[in-house]
Amino acid sequence: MDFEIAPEQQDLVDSVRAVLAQECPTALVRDIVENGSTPEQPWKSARELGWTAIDLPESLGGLALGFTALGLVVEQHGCRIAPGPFLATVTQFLPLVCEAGAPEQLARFAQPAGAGELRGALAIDHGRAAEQAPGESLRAWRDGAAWVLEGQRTYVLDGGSADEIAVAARVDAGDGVGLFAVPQSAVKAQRIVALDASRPLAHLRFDRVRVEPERVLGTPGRSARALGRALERAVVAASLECVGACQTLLEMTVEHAKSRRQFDQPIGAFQAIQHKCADMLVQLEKARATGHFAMMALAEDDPRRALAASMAKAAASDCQRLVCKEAIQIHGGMGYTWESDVQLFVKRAKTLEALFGTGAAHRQRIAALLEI
Amino acid sequence: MDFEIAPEQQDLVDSVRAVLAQECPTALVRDIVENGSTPEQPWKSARELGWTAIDLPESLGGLALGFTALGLVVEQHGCRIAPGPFLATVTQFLPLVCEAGAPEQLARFAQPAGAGELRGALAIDHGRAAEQAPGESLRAWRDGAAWVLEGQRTYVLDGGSADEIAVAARVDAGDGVGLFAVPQSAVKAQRIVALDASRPLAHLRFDRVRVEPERVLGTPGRSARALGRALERAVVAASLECVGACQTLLEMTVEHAKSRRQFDQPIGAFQAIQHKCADMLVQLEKARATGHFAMMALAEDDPRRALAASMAKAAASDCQRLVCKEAIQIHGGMGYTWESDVQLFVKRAKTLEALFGTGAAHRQRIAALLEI
Amino acid sequence: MQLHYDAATEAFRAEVRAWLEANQPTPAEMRAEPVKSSAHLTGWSRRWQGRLFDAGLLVPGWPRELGGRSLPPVQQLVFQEEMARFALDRSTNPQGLEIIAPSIRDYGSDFLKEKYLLPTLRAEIAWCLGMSEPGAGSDLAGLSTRAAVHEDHFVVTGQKIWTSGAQHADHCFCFVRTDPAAPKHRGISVLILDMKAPGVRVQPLPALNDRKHVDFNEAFLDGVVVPRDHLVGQLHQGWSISAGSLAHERGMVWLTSARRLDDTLERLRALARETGPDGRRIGESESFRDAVAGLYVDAQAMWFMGYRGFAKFARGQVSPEHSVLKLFGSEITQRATRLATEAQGVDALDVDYQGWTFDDIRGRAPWMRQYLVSYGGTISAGTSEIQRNIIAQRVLGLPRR
Amino acid sequence: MQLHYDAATEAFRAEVRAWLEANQPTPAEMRAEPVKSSAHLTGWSRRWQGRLFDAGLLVPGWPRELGGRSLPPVQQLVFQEEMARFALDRSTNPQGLEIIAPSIRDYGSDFLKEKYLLPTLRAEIAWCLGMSEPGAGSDLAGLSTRAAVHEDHFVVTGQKIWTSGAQHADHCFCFVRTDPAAPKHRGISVLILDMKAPGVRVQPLPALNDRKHVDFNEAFLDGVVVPRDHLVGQLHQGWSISAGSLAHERGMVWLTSARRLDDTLERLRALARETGPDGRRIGESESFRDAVAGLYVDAQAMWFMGYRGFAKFARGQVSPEHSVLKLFGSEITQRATRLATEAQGVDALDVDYQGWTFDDIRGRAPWMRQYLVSYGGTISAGTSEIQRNIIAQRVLGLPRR
Repeated sequence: MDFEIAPEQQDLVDSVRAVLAQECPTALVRDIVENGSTPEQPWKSARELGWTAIDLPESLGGLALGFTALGLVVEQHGCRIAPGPFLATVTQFLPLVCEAGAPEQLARFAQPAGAGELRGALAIDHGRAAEQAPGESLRAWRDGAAWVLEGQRTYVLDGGSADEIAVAARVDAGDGVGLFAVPQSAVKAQRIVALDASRPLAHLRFDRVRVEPERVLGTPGRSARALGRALERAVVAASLECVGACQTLLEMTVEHAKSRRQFDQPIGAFQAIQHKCADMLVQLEKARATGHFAMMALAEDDPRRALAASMAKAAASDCQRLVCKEAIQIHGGMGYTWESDVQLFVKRAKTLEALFGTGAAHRQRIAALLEI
Repeated sequence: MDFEIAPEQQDLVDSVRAVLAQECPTALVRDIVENGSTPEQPWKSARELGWTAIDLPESLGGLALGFTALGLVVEQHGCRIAPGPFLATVTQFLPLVCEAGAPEQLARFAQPAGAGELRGALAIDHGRAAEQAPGESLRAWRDGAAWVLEGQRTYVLDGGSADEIAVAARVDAGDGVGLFAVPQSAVKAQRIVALDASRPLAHLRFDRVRVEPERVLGTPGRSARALGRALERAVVAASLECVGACQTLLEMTVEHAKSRRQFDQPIGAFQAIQHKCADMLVQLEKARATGHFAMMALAEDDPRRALAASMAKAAASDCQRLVCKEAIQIHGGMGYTWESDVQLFVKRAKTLEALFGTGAAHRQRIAALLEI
Repeated sequence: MQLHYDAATEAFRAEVRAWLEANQPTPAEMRAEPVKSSAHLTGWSRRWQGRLFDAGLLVPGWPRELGGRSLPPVQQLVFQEEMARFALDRSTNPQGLEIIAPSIRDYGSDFLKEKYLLPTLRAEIAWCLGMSEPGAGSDLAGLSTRAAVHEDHFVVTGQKIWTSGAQHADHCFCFVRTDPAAPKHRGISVLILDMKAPGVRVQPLPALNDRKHVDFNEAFLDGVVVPRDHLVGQLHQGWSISAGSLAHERGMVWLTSARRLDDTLERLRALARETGPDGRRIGESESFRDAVAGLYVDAQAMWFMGYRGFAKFARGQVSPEHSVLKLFGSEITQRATRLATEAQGVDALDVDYQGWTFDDIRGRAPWMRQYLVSYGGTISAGTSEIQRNIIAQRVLGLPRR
Repeated sequence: MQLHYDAATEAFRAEVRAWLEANQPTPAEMRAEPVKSSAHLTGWSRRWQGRLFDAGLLVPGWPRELGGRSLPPVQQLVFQEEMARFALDRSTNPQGLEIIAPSIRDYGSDFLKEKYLLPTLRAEIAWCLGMSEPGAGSDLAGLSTRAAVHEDHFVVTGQKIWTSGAQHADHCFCFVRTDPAAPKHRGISVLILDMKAPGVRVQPLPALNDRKHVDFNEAFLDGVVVPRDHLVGQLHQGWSISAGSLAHERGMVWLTSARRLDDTLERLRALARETGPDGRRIGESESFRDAVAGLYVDAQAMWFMGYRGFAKFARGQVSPEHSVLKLFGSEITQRATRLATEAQGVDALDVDYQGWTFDDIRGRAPWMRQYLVSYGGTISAGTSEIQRNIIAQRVLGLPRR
C-alpha cells in the first residue's frame, strides 16, 4: 500500500509537465476557443513521446506502464487544460477496444491509436454512463453476419474529428450491450456550440449504419462487462483531468489573492479569502486522493474498481463545484472577464463534470453499489 | 399590503416581551430541564393577560385579534424559549377544535382553552403532517353512534399532561380523516426522554378508545379540509417559535463575539466570525419575513395559505440549521457546555424543526403544490 | 400587518395595468432593434420611456414635471409589481435613470439640471457610470483617476473599468480624484464627462460568458478636458455623492432582483417538465424537487423581505438591509442557475445562443451561460464578501478590526 | 503507487489479526467496568494495555523496552488498520499514551522518564493535559496560569478548562507561565502536577449533550506546589513542547477519525434500512442516498488523504496536512450526524440513552446526541476556523494580516 508517487513515475510526471508547459501554453487553448485554430500540439508531443502508449501492452507496441502512470499523465494534461485527441483516444476509445477487441481488432485499432496514428472517440449515453447502461437512443440488430446501428449518440467528445468511433449500442440479446468500431465517415456528425470549444462535442446520427463482422467488438449481448470496465477508465480519466484543471484554478487564485490589493492589503490577507482558499484545497486534496485511489484500483483490477471510479467522479464533482465558484469569485471583476484564463479552466472543469455521468449520477450509483 | 407591525400590535408584542422577560427567565427553563420542575409561569401570565384568547372570536370570550397577532406573540415566546401549555393549547389544539367543532363543542372545548382553563394537545402523524394526511398508525371506525380509536400517535407535544387531546385518525370513509376530542385520561401516555425537556413529548396509545358522538369533531370522512387548515396554523406557529429561538441565538452569539477575546481581539472582529453572523442574519430575516407572510395569509384566509405555511416551515428549517450550527461553533468551548444557554435554545429549535414535518418534508409539499 | 391592498390602491393597480397593456413596447419593435448594452437607447426604448414620462409613471414618486405623479410609496410599489408582472424595464439605460438622474437632481447645479436632467429622463441622452478602476473595485477610496483643477476646467487622466455601456453612452458620470493630498476618501469629485471628447478611448471588456456581446468596457481617459461647470456638487465632496448614488441604485434594485428570481423559478419549473439525461422527467428527481422548492421559498422571501423594509427603501435611504437583499438575491440566483446546469447534465454543455440582446442573457440563454453570468451579481456593486462585512458591522454592530 | 501490500506486510497483518483475536478485551469485561472518562483506567483496560505492551504492539514504532517492536511505518499503519477493523483503542487514557508519554520521552529528564514513562505505558498511572484556559482556547499564547519559580519548587495558581478526564487523572501535564515579563509565546513551561496535591480542585464541566456524564472539567489550581524536578524540558521552553505534543496528538489521530467515520457510515447505511417518519424506508429517498453516497466518498477520502500523507505522519512530524484531515474529518462527522437527525425527523427527538460509557456516545447513542457531540470535533484542538487559517497561511502561503 503506497500512495506516494514512485520515482520513475515522478520522472514521467515531471517530463509531461515540462513538455506541456512548453508546448501547451494557455494561449494555445485560447486560440482554439477564440479562433478555431487546430494546433498540432500537444498531440504531437504525446505521440512522439509515447504518452499515447503508456497503458498499452508491449505486444501492441505499448509501454505497459499501467493505468496509474496514465492517470498521472492525464492529471497533468488537466493542469494545462490540454486540448486535442489525447483524452478521447487514449482514455475512452482505447479502453473499449482493449476490453472487447479480438487480437486482430487490437492490431487494427488499438496499436495505431497507441502509436498516435489513429484518433478515436467513444460514443456512449452520458446520461446512463454512471449506471454503465448502453442507453436506448442507439439500437443495434443483426443483419446476416453484420450488424446495423440506428439512432444517435449525443455529446461525443471529438465525435466530429476522430477517425474511428467506438460505439456502445442497445441490443435485444443477452445483457443488452453491443460494442462496435465505426469509421467516423459512416455517421452524420453535428458539431455543437460546446461550453469548452477546446473539448469539441458532436451529436452523431446513425442512419442504419451497417457494421461488418470484423468491426463488431466482442459479442453483442455479452458485452456489458467490457463496457463497464471501459467506462470506468473513461470516468477516472475525466475525473483526473478535472482535478488537474482545479489544481491550476487554485494556484491561479492563490496567486491572485497574494498580488491583488484592496483596502491597502493583499486580498489574500483577508480571512474570508483565506478560508475560501482553504476549503478549495481540502476539496482538491480529497478529489486527488480519491482519483489516485481509483487509478490504482483500475491498474490492479481491485474488486472495488467500479465503486472507486464512481467515487473519483463524485469527488471531482464536489471539487470543481467549489473550486470553480470560488476561483471566479475571488478573482472578482477579473474573474468575470473573458480575458482572464479563469473562464477557460472553469469551462473545462464543468465540461468534465457533465461528461460520463455527473457527480449526482455517480452518487446514486455509489448508493446502489452500497445497497443503500 | 403592509409588512410593518401596526402600532397596536407592537404594543402587544412589547407587553408580551416585557412580561416574558420578567416571568420567564432562561433559569426557569433550565430548572425544568435539570430538575423536572413545573412552574406555573409563563402559562399563568398568558392566561391572565388573555394571550390564550388572542385568536378566538368574541363569541367564545376571545379577543378576536386574529392569527397575525397570535403569531407575533408566539414568536416572542420563542425568543424566551417559553415552556408550558401555550403552544400546544393555543396553536395546535384550539385550531383543530375551531376548524371542525360544532357550536356546543366550541363552547365545551375552545372557550375554556381560550380562557386558559383547559390544556390541550394535538395528536397527529408528524411524519405525514406536511402532506396534511392523517397517517395510518391510528384508525377509527364507527360503532353505533360512537367511534372507536385504535392505534397510536407518537411525539405528541404535552401529550402526557394536557387535559384534552384533539386527535386526527384514519377512517375508511370519504376523505379518510376523522377528528375527535379525547380526554387525556382515556389514552395510555408514555413520556419519552425528549431532546428539549421543556417541550415534553409523549407517545399515546389508543386501545380501542370509545369516543361518544359529542366528542366527534365534524364528520369523519369529511374532515380533511379542517385537519389541513388546523395543521397550517400549527405549522406556522411552530415556525415562528423557531424563528424566535433563532433570534435569541443570534443575539447571544453576537454578544459573545463582541466580548470574547482571542489573539488580542474580540473574536467578532475576525472576518470569518463576521461572515458567519451575517449569514445567520440573512437566514433569520428570510425565516421571519416568510413566517410573517404565512401568518398574514392564514389570518386573511389567502388562497396561498397552504403554500405559505409550508414555506414558513421550510424557511424556519433553513434558519435553525445554520443558526444552531454557527451559534454553537462561534461560542466555541462555551457553546459546547451544558452550562451555556446556547444548548437550551438549540434543542428548542431542533425540536420545532422535527415537529409537524421537517423542512425537507415541507419542501416536497411545496414542490407538489407547485406541480413540479 | 396585512397582505391585501386597500381598494384605492387596487384601483390604481388596475389603471396601471390597463395603461401598460396599451402602451408597452411590442415584441416586434423590440426584436427589430435589439438592445446591445445598458446605455443603448433604441428607437423603441426612447419612445417607451417618453410614454412613461408623459404618463407620470417614469419615476412615480417624483413630481409631474420630472416624469412622475408624486405617488405615495405604496403606489410606487404597486407600479413596480405591475412592471414585474409585465417583465418590463423602464429604461434601457438603467444607470442613467436610476442612479445618475437622481444624483443630478440632488447634487447638480441649476445649470446641470437644466442641461441634463430632463434629457436623461426623456431618454434623449445615455449615460455610463465611472466608478470602478483597476485598483479600486470594492474600495472606491482607492481610486486614482486624476482631475487636475484649473480655473475654468479640469483635465482628467486615468482609467475606468467595468464601465457598463460606455460604448453607447453620451456622457460619463465620473468619479475623479481632485485632491491627491487629501485622505483617501476625501478629495474625490464627480464630473460629467463627454464620451466624445478628445482623449476618451473605450475598449470592450467582454464577460467570461461570451466574447461577442459586450456591456462592460474599459475607458481610458487621457487629458480629457471637462468644463468647470460640469462639476457635480462641491469640489472634493464626491464621496457623499457616491453614497447617495448607491442609495438610489439600491433603493428599488431588490424589485428587479426579485422579479428576475421569479422568472428563474418559473423556468426551473419548466425545466422540471423536460426529460433529463437519464431519460427521466427532471422533476421526478426528489433531490431536484427539494432544491427547487427551497429556491422557491428563497425567491418568495426576497419579496417578503423587500416588503418588510419597503417603507425605508421607498424613502430612498441607504440602509444596510439592502446588503441583505443584494447578498441573498445574487447568491440564490447563482445557486438556482447552477442547479439547472447540474440537473441538465450533459445537456448543459450545449451553449448555443443566437437571440442575444443585452440583459436577455439572464433570462433566456442556456442555463450554463446564465450560471456564468450570475457571478456578475455576486461580484459587482460590492462583492458578497463586502456585503457580509457591511451586514456584520453596520447591522449587527460587530467591531471593525 | 500501489494499493496492495507486499507479502511480508500481509503476513504481519495476519499475525496481528490473530493476536488481536486472542487478546482483545471481551465485551463482558468491558461492560462490567464502563469507562467513565478519558483518564479512567479500569481493570480490563490496564490488563489490555499491559498485554499490548508485552507484545510490543502498544507503540509499535518504539523499541521493545518501551512497548514496541521498532516497526517500520508501513507495519505501524497495518497495525492501526487492524485495530480499526476490531474497533479497538489502545488505551482508555489516550492523552497519556499518545501525547504525554511521547513528550516525556522527548523532553523529560532521566528522572522523569524513570518515574513516569513506563508506568504510563503500562497503564499504571493516568493523565490529563492542562493546556486550555478560559482566556486561552485557540490561543495558547494567551495562557495565564502562573507558576512562581522558587529554588526547588514552583507554586502554581490559575485555572484550566476542558481538562479531559481530570477527575480520574493521577497527574496533569500542565502548561504554565513561568516568566510573565517575556513575550506571550515565551515564558511558558511544562510541569507535571500531582492531581492529589493540596490546592487542586476539579469541577465537572458537562457537555451540551448530557449533564450526567462528564469528561471535561475545570481544574482550579490554588498555590499548588510542584517540585523543581517535575519541570519537563527547559524553563520557559514550553512552547516548543506544545508544538511537539500536538505533533504527537495529530500524527495518527486521522486514523481514529477515519475509523469513526467508517463506523458512522455503516450506521447511516443501517439507518437507510429503517422506516422513516413518513412510513417509507429511509433509503428510498433519493436525497438521502445522494447525501450518504457523498459522505461515503468523504469518509473513504479520509483514508486516501491519510495514506497520501502517511509517510510524513509516521515520522511524527507536525505537518499542516494534519489540519486538512482534522478540519475535513470533523466537519464530515457533523454533516453525517445532522443528516441522520434530519432523515429521522420526529424520531430524532427521542434521546433516551442508557448505555453511556465515555466515548461510546460517538458511536451508539441516538443520532441527535451524536450530532451535538460532533461540535467537540469542530471546536476542540483548534477550531475549524483556526485550521482554515493554518491551511491558508502554512500550506497555501497566503499572507498574515
